[in-house]
Amino acid sequence: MEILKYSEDHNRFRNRLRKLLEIEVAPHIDQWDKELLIPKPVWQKMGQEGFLCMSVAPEYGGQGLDFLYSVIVIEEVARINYFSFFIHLHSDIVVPYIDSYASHELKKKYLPGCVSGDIITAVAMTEPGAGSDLASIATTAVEEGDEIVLNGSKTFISNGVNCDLVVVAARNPQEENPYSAISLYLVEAGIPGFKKGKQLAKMGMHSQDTAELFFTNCRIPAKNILGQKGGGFLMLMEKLQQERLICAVGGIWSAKSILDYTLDYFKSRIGEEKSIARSQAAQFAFAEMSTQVSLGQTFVDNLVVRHMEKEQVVTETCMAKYWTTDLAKDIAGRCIDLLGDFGAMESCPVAKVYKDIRVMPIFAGTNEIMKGIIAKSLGF
Amino acid sequence: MEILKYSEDHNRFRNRLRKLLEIEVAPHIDQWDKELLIPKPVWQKMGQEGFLCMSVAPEYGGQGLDFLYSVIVIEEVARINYFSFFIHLHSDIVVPYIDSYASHELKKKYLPGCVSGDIITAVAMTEPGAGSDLASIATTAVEEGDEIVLNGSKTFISNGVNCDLVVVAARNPQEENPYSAISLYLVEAGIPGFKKGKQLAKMGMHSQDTAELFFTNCRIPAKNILGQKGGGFLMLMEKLQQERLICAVGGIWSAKSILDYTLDYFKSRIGEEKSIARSQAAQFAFAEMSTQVSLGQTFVDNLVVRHMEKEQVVTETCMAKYWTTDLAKDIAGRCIDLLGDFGAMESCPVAKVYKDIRVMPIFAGTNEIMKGIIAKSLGF
Amino acid sequence: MYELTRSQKQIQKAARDFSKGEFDKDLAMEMDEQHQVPCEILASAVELGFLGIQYETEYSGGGMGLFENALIAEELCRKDCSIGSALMLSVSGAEALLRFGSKEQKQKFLPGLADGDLRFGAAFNENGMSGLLSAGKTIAVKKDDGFLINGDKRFVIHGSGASLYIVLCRVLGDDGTDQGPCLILVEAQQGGVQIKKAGDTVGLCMTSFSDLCFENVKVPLSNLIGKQGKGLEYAKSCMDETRILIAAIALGTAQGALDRAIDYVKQREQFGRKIARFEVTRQKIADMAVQVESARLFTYHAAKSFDKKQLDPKVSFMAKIVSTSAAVEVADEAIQLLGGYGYMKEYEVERFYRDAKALNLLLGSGQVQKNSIAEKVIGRI
Amino acid sequence: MYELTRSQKQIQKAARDFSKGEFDKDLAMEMDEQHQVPCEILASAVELGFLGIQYETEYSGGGMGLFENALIAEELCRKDCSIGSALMLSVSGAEALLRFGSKEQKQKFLPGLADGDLRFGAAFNENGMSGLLSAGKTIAVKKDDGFLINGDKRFVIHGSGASLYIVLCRVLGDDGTDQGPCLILVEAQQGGVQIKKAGDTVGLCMTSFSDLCFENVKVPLSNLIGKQGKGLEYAKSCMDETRILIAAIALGTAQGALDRAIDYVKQREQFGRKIARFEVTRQKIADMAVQVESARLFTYHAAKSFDKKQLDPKVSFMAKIVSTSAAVEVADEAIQLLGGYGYMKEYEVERFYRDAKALNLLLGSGQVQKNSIAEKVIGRI
Repeated sequence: MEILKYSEDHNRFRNRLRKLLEIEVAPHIDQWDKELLIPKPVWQKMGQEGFLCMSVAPEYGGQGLDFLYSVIVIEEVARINYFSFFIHLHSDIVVPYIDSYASHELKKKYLPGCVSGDIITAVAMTEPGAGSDLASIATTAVEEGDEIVLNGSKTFISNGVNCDLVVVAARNPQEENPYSAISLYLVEAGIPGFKKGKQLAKMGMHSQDTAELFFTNCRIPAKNILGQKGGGFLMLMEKLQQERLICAVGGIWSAKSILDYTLDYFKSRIGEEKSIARSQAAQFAFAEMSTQVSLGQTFVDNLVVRHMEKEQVVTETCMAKYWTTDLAKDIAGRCIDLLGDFGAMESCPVAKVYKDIRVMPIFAGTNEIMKGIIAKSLGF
Repeated sequence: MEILKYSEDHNRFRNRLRKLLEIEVAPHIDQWDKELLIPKPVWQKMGQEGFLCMSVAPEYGGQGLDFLYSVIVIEEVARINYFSFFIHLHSDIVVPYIDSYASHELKKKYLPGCVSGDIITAVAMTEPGAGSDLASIATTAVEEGDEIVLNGSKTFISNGVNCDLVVVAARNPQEENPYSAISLYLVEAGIPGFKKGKQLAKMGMHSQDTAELFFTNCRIPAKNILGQKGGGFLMLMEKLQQERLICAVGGIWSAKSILDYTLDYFKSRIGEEKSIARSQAAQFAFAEMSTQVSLGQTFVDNLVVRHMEKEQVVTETCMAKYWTTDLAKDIAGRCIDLLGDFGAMESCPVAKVYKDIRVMPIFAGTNEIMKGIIAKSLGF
Repeated sequence: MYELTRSQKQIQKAARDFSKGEFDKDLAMEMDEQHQVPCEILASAVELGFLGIQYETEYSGGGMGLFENALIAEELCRKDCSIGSALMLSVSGAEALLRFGSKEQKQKFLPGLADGDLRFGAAFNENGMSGLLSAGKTIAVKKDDGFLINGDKRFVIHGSGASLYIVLCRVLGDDGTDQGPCLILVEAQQGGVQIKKAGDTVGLCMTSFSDLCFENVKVPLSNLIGKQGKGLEYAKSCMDETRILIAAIALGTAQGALDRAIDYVKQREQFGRKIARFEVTRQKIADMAVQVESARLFTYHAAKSFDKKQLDPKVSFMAKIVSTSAAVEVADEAIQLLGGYGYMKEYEVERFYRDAKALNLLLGSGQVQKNSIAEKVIGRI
Repeated sequence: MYELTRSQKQIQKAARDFSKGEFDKDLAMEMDEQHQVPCEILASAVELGFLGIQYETEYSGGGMGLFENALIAEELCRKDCSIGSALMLSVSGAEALLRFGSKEQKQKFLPGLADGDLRFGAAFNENGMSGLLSAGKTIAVKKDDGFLINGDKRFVIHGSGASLYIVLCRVLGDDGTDQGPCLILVEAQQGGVQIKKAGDTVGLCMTSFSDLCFENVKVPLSNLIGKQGKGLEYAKSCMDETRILIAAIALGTAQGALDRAIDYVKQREQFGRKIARFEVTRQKIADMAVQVESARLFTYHAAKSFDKKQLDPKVSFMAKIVSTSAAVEVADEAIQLLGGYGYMKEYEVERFYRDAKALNLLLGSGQVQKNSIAEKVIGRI
C-alpha cells in the first residue's frame, strides 16, 4: 500500500525536475559552494520551468498545485544531496505567508515574481537575543502616519544575501503582551535603512546564503503589513505545521539518500573487498538504518496525507521534525563509519552531507523546542 | 486519517472482549502467576464467547472473521498488561497451520475444539540444539507403515503444559538437504511416548506455561501430517509473516500500555509532588517515548493493512518485530526510572511488565535473526 | 590503577574463593524467589572478616579502605550479585556515627560493628528506593531528659536486621521552635519502634528494605550525633560511601553477566559454528567489556580517591551512574546473547538484569544522579 | 590517578599557558579552511620542548612518559583541537625505530627527533584513514647491496613534512622468495620517493596526510629495522602508542567542547532565564561531563600502564574508542546547546565536532576497534 498517491502528472513533474536538477544544478554545486551563493539565474530557471511556488493560484501567476508537488521538490533536491538549495523555504514556507495573509494588491505585486524566481524571499524571525523564544523579539515597528518605521537586527536568515523580499517579524513597543505585539511586514531589499550583513561562515550548507539583516529607521508603507496588526504570533503558529512537515520530509529524504548512497557504494565493493562487504556488523548496521528509514518514511508520508486533508497534526509534525532530523544526523555519522577510508574525505558525498545536515536538528525550532511542544500536548 | 478502519462490528467485539477480560481475567492474574498456569476453563470461556480462532471458517466451528479481530485481541490483552495470556499464539499462529495445511478430516476433528477452547494448541520447533537455526532440528520422524515414529526433544514450548494438541516439526533422517527434510505433524497430548517436561522457571510471564516436550518412540498416524512431506520449512516460512506481525502488534501495544500507565500515574501526582511532574527531563522523556510509540504504531498499522491485502511484507514485518519489541523493552526501563520509588516494586505494574516483555526481543526469531533477514533483503 | 598490593590481591583471592565455596546457584534461585536474606552465608562472611573491612580494627573492622571493600564487593557480586549485594549492604549504615559521632558514642556503639551482632540502619529517607534524603516527616521534640521521636522513615537498607538506627529527624524545641535536621541514634529494641517490610522489589531480592515507624520513642539527649542542625549535611556527606559501594556491587554484577555471556557464546553452536565466531556477537562482547572496564575505572578511582580524602564530589555520582548503567546494559545484552536460555532463571543472567536495574534505581535513577553532577559541573550561574 | 606530581602539574600549566598565548581563533579558522599545517606554532612548540616529551633526552626528547605527553595533548587540544592535534601528531612515527632499532640506527637517525628538524612518518598502511596495517603492495627486493623498494603507502600522518619514513614492506629475496614483512627506513630525499597529498579530510584539517609512492628506491641493507619478517608485528606493537595519543587528543577535544558549552549556557538567556537553569540543559551537561571523565580515566590509565610497561593489550583500543566517541558526542551536544551559533564557525564547536569525527575514524572506526577488543576478551574459541 503506497501511502502517497502520486498521479501521472506528479510523476511527469518529478521526472522533468530530476532532469533539470541533474543538468542545471548538480554539476555546479562545488562551484557554488566555493562562491557561497547560488546564482540568481538558477532560481529564475527553476521558476520558468514551474518548480517554484507551485501552490500559488493561477491568478497570481502560479499553478495552484497540491502539496505533493512540494514534497516532490524536496525529495528530488535531497536526491542530489544539495541541502543548501533552499527553494522550499521560498516556495513552501515564506511565500505561503504572502499568499495567505497579504492584501490582494500586495499579492498582485509580489507573487508573480516569487513564482518566476525573480523575487527570492526570506523570513526574518530569529534575532541575536531571540532564538527559540519568539516572544522576546526586540525589533520594533512603529507607525508614523501611513508608514512603519523598523528598527532592530535579525540573524541566521536563510536566503539572506539573495533575498529581494523579506517577511519581517517586529513588535509594537506599546503593546505589553508579547503574544499580541508581533506583526509581520513585507520589506523589499534595497530600500533605505535595510542593510544585509555579511554572510555567516557555517560548518556546511556553504552555498546557502545565511546572513544577518539590519533595520535602522527603515521606513515601509503601512499597507505592507500581513494580516491583522498584532496577529504575527498567530500567523507564525498557523504556518508552523507546514514548515515543520517540510523539515521532516527533508529529514527523512536526506537520511534515505545517504543510506542509499552508502549501501550502493558498499555493495559495489563486495567483489573487491569481500571482508568488508561480508561484515555482519556492517550488514546489521544497514538493517537497522533501513528499518529506521522505513519507519520514518511511513510516518511522514502519513502526515503528508493528513496535512493535505487539513487535519490538525501539530504535535505529530513536531514528532516527525525532531525524529527524522536526528535520524538523518545519526545515519550520516554511521555511514561515514561504514565508508571507512573514504568516509572522512571531503570528496565523499556523505562527508559533505554530514556537515550540511547538522543544522537540521537546530533550524525551524530546535528539536528541544519540539519536545517541549509534544510534552505540552501530553498534558504537562 | 485512521489507518485501520474498524467497523461497528469490530468495536462491539472489542467492547465485549474488554469487559470479559476485566471481569474474568484481570482480577485473577496474580493468582494464576503464582500457580504458574492459566486454568483451562478460562480458555473455554474465551472460546464460548468467540474470542479464539476468529479466522476459522464457520464450516469448522469458527466465525471466518478478518485479521483485525486478531489485532483487537492482542491490543486488549496488552491493555491489561497480561502478556502471559498466549491466546494469540493459539488463535493466530498455531491454528492457522492446521487451518491452512491439514486435511479436511483433521480439520473436522480438531478445529471446532480449537475454536471452543477445549483444545489448546502449541507449536514445537525449538530444540535445545536448534534455537534460531531451524535447519538443525534433530527430532526425527520415521515412517513405519501407516504410522510415524517421533523421537527427540523440544524446548521453550509456550502453552507447553496446557496444550492438548501440538504441531511438531521433525526431520526425515533419510533426507540430507535440511530444507526439504522437515515435516510438520499433529500430535495429541497424552499419547504414549509423548511426555511433557516440567515447567521452565522464567524471569517473567509466570502463568505462561513454557515447558520441554519429549518424544520417545512416539507413534502417530501417518495421516497426521500437515501439508506435503518435507514441506515443513516452506510452511514455517509462509506463516512467519503473520507470526512476526503479531509480535509487532504485541510489541507496540505493550509499549503504549506501559507509557499510558506511567503518564497517567505521573500526571496524577502533579498536584502532590510538583517538583517531579514539572521535571523538564521527565517531560522530554515522555515526549520522546510518545514519538517512538506513534512512529511504531503508524508503521505497524500500515503493515496490518498490507498483510490483510495479502501483500508480501516479510522484510517489513521483520523490521517491525525487532523495532517494536526493542522499543517495548526500552520504554519499560525508562518508565521504571520515571516511576522512581514505585518503579522497582513488584507491586508496580510496569515492574511486572518489565520482566514479562524481556522475552519479546528473543521469541519468534531473535531480533538478531530479524536483522539478518533484513540485511539479506538489502542484497547482501 | 589496577596495580594491587600483595595484601589487596590476597583479599581479592580470598573473596573469590569464599564465593566459590559458599554460594550455591540453586539456593540463590530459591532465596531470590522467597525474598530471603542469606543469613547463614552472611554469618560466615562476617566470621571470615569479609564485611566491614573498611572499618577500623577497634570496631572489629579490617582497618583497610573503601578500595579493599570495593574489591570484595566486586568479587562476591561477580559470583552472585544477589547474595553479594545482600552481604555487602548489610554492614553499611554506620558511616555517620564513624565520622561525626563523639568518642563516647563510638566506644559505646561501635565495637562489634563488623562482627555481625550489631547492624546499623541509616534511616535518612522518607520516600522510597530513590533514597532522597529528607527530614520532613520525622520529628524529634527535645525535652530536658531526651528526645521524643514520632514519624516514619522509609526504605532502610537491611532495616529489619539492624539493632541500631541512625535517624534523620527534624528537632523541635519544647516550645515548638525548629532547631533543624539532626541525626539521632535509636536502638531497635526501644519501645515505640515498629519495623515493617517496605515491600518486595523487582531485584536485589535478598536484601531487605524496611519502613520504620516511630511512636513516642524516647532516647537520651546523648544520642544526638554531632551538632544540632547539621543532620542533613552529615547524612549527605555519608552518601558518597554508599554510592561507591553500590558502584562496586554493580561492577561485580556487570562482570558476572559478562563472564556468563562469554562462557555461553564459546560453547553454543548455531548455523554450524560457535556463536562466538559471529562478528555481531563479538561486537556485543566488546561493547560489554568496554562498559565493564568503565565501571571498574570509575569505581576504583572513586574508592581510591575517597581513601586518600581527595574525592572530587562529582565522582561518586558518576561512578554510581556509570557502573549501574553498565550493569543494566551488560546484563541485558547477556540475556540477548543467551537467547531463550537467558530468559530462564537457571542461567542466572535474568537475575543479574533485575538486580542491576534495582541498583540503578537505589539512591535515585540516572536523572537524579545527573542533576547532582550538573550542580557540581555548572556551578554558580 | 588524578594525582599529578609537581613536575606534571608544571608541564600541564606550561602547556595551558602556551596554548593561551600562541593559539588564535581567527587564525585557526583560516588554517582549518585552507588545510594548512600550523608551522609557526609548531616551531615554537618544538623550541619550548612541548613535543616529544616522551622521548629520551639523548634524542632531544623530554625523558618523560606517554602520560606526560597525554597531559600536554589534552591541554593543547582543549584550547584548540585542530592546532593541538596537528602539533601532537607531528612528532609521532618514530616509535618503531626507538623500540626495535639497533644502537647504530638510533645514533644515526634519532638525535634531533624532537627538535623539529627531523620528522618521522610511519608508513604502515595501504588503505586510508582506517590505518589498517598492510604490507601487500609495497615490495622490497633484497639485493646484495641494498633493498630496492617499489609500491605505495597511504595516509601517512604528516607525511609531507617528514624527512624519514619507516616503511612496512614485504621483502623478497633476489630469487623471488617471500621473506615476510619488514620495516625499512627510507629517507625522504632519496631518489624515487614521491609524496602526494592524500586528499582533504573533513576534520583534523591542519594535519597533513600524505600518500607515498616508491619507484625503484634504493636503501642500504642496514636500514632494516630489527629482524626480517617481524615488520608487521613491530608495526602493530607501535600502534598502542598512537592509539593512546589519539585518545589524549580526543580527551582534550571533548573537554574543550564541554568548556565552550558550559560557558555558553551560563550566559545565554531564553524564555527569561539562563539556559543553564533548564533541567534538560543540566542533564545534557552532566552526560557530557561523564563522557569527558570516562575519556580521561581511560586515557590516563592507558598511558600510565604503558609507561609502567603493564599495558593490558585491550586497553589502548578501549581508550581510543571511548575517548574519540566521547569527543564526537560531546561536541555534537555542544553544537545543539549553542543552537544556531553552534553551526557557525566562529563559535568553534563545529570544528571540534569535525575533528572529533576524524579522530574517531583515524586508525579505524569503532567497529574495527571492537573487533580487536573482542579478540582479546574472547580469546581462543
